[in-house]
Amino acid sequence: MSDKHLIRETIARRAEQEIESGFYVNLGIGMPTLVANYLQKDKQVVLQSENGLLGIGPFPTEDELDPDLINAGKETVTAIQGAAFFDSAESFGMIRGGHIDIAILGGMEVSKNGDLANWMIPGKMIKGMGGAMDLIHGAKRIIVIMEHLSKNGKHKIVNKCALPLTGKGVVDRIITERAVLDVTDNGLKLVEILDGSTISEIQAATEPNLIIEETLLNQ
Amino acid sequence: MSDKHLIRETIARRAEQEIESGFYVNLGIGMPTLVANYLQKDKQVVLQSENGLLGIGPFPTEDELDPDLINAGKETVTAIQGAAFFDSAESFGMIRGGHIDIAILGGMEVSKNGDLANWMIPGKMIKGMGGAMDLIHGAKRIIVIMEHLSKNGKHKIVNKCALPLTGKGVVDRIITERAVLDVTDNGLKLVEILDGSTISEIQAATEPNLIIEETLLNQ
Amino acid sequence: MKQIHSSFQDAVKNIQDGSTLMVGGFGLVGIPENLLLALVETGVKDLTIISNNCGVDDWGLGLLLKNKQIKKMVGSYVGENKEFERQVLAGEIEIELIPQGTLAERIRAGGAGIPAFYTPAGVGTSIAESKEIKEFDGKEYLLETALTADYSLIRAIKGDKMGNLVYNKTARNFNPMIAAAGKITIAEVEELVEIGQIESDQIHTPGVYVQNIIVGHQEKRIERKTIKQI
Amino acid sequence: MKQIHSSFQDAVKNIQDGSTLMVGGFGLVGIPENLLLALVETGVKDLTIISNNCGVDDWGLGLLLKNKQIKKMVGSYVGENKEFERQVLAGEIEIELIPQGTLAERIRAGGAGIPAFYTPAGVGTSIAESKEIKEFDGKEYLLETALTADYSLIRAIKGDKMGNLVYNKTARNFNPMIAAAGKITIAEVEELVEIGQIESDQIHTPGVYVQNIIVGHQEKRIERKTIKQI
Repeated sequence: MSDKHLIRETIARRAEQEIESGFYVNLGIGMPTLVANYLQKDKQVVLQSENGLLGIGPFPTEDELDPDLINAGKETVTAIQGAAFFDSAESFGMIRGGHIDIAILGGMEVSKNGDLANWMIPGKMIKGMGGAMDLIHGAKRIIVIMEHLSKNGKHKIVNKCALPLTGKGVVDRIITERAVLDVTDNGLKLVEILDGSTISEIQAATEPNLIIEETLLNQ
Repeated sequence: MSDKHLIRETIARRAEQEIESGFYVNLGIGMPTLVANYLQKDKQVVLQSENGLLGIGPFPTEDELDPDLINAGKETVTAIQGAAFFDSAESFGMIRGGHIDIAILGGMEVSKNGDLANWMIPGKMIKGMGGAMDLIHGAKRIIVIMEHLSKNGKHKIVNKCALPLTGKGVVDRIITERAVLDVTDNGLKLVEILDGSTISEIQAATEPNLIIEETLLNQ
Repeated sequence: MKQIHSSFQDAVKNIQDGSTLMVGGFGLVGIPENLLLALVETGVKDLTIISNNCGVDDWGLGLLLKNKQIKKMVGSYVGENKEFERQVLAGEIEIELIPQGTLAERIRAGGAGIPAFYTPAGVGTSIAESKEIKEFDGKEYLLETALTADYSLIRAIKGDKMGNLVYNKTARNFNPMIAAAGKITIAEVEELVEIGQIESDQIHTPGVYVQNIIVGHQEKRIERKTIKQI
Repeated sequence: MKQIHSSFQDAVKNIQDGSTLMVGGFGLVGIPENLLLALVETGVKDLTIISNNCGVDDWGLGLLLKNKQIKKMVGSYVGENKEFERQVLAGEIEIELIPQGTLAERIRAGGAGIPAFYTPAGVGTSIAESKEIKEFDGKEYLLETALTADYSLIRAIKGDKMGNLVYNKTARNFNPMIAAAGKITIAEVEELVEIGQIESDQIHTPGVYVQNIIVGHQEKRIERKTIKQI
């Protein structure tokens, strides 16, 4: 599975399964935004955008284009029927107050205890954390989606993050193109294999020792 | 000046002079509400009601009566052209944030350093402080209007309040039917005599030693 | 998308003895009249009620009070209610009085994930007893904590089937913050409209805060009818 | 009732070197375009700017940046701007990055007279360094203080002569809180209407927060035009 596009699609399709009908969902900038493309039609899902919109719709046609209507990634969007606009304080009240069922975010590193690093690389220009630090403490469930290994083949799922943290102990589940891993009180638990790898291959690509879901051992 | 009605009118008319054109004003429940009746027509004044209205209008006619439109005293009112409705958190943000130019409140006792007691009498049923404790810390200028002496002829302007405080060092000016007194760093200052009393008569009706405005000494 | 009830009894039936309830309204304006009437019928008791006022003797929260369903009342002004006074003096009810702005802000904080904040209201008074005091720019402030509830009962003039709400005039008051601060929020609306019929820029409470909706005709009793003297 | 300007130069002429300015907007959406253009013309310098972003290289706050009028930038994301990066690396500008929700809440607190509040954002990260940490219900939170400004520059789609404002869609963003947090707030509105023409229940920013108004035609540049793939 070397094709970048296929990897992103695999991850996005699996992440979509985390979303239940009736959920209010915040999708982070980048790969998480793709998840919306795979949302099953029978699910009633409302997408929140932290710049002040509950009910993101599809990208606009040229006719629908409205410069005053963007998502948190600053892309022009539309709003669904029944959407609500509000200010940034209300938006983050909604996020911090636990009213968003799930946030799906990208990651650079995740540690075995659920620490997340996804906002800066020392030595590179700091761009800012935007709303990520608020989201990870606010949404009821935090899913990080990312490639299992870095471009250079290094571990991104680690014992301890080397990069500056976005938050400590905040991640509930990691979804990569290879596997689904849960952060548990006892450590990282491998709960699903997505690409047909063996358990030992996934363990090799993951720095922390993995607890293995029993059903996987019996396969 | 024994007539209750005349006393209240004297106080309300003098309090009206504290209000400049362009001011946003909060009038407390009871006597302060009367001040609105004496507002000079050429002044542009917006009255705030802490239950969520900026722009209180006159009492309604029977035709205008709307049960969903009341002031903080729970009286039915109208709203002026250009009035705004908002929630209680916004309303008290507006108050605490220093956006109201002046609040005119009633008082039971005021001390020489500007402490105010106006919300409970020990031994009597506690009704609650409502918005008074927020108002006295929020509005830019706090005027207390009250009769100079209690029904029993006791001091209400005192060295130290005997009643439980609403707030410490919050009052800027006291207006009674007899006098206008300012709370200064050096103590209470008599700045105006309203009913033709002598300075010594006012001093006798006031527990703290008064500083006397120079212009009054020369009269 | 939201649970839309047709019976008020049904809408409040999960509320258990000992629950903490927030109830919208200022005086009798903006109170969820029919939800309160249904609560009286259920007879659920030992309630902690968080609401600015406690109704009057024969309407609103006063009905729950008369029926001895309230264990503790948290509000800013309860002076309109003789039965309240009787129960306090008889030691039948607990009471916690909070400055109105602090009450509004503590409820907002509860809905907005702010565990605590500083405010000047109450400094130097009995309200400050046992509270942490801190100076900012040479002025003292009290630390106040967030309030939340098991159930929030609110009233709006209009709602849509996604739970978006609009309030009328001063009937807005505490309702928007209370909507956000309840684990389960039940909205009594005067009119229920189809999704899309409330303009997105004019929604006061986004539907995310509302779990249950029911349509109710409002009596809107007036506490102090004041008419222009002509 | 409010000062209504006809010249943008006039509207910003009192802003002095070294002032702290809050500027509404998220990305290029909801920014006071013409007020910013006028500020570039005045050449006022050593400004501290509080705004979620810092424009792009040739529009919005980016124009002030290019003209070296900004001494310090306080925001949550500045990644759209190459000149910003250059000035940071050259030590020509100070930068303070704040989580977006904390930024919004600190500005709200500034306008609402709350000197400080606790929030979970940033706990366990470099943001927490030198900040007071306190536990509530077994979870850690950071103490964050209010932000205010000498001048607030905002944009609304509609305003009336009492200063009441209405915003359009996601162009609302930080504008309402910034309106309240400035000592002097200057509102650039797309349309100015007579008093009474904005419905009282639909006002987003009550006029009490606004001191100056000016009508301006907006270019509304789009940062990332994304169109449906059909």
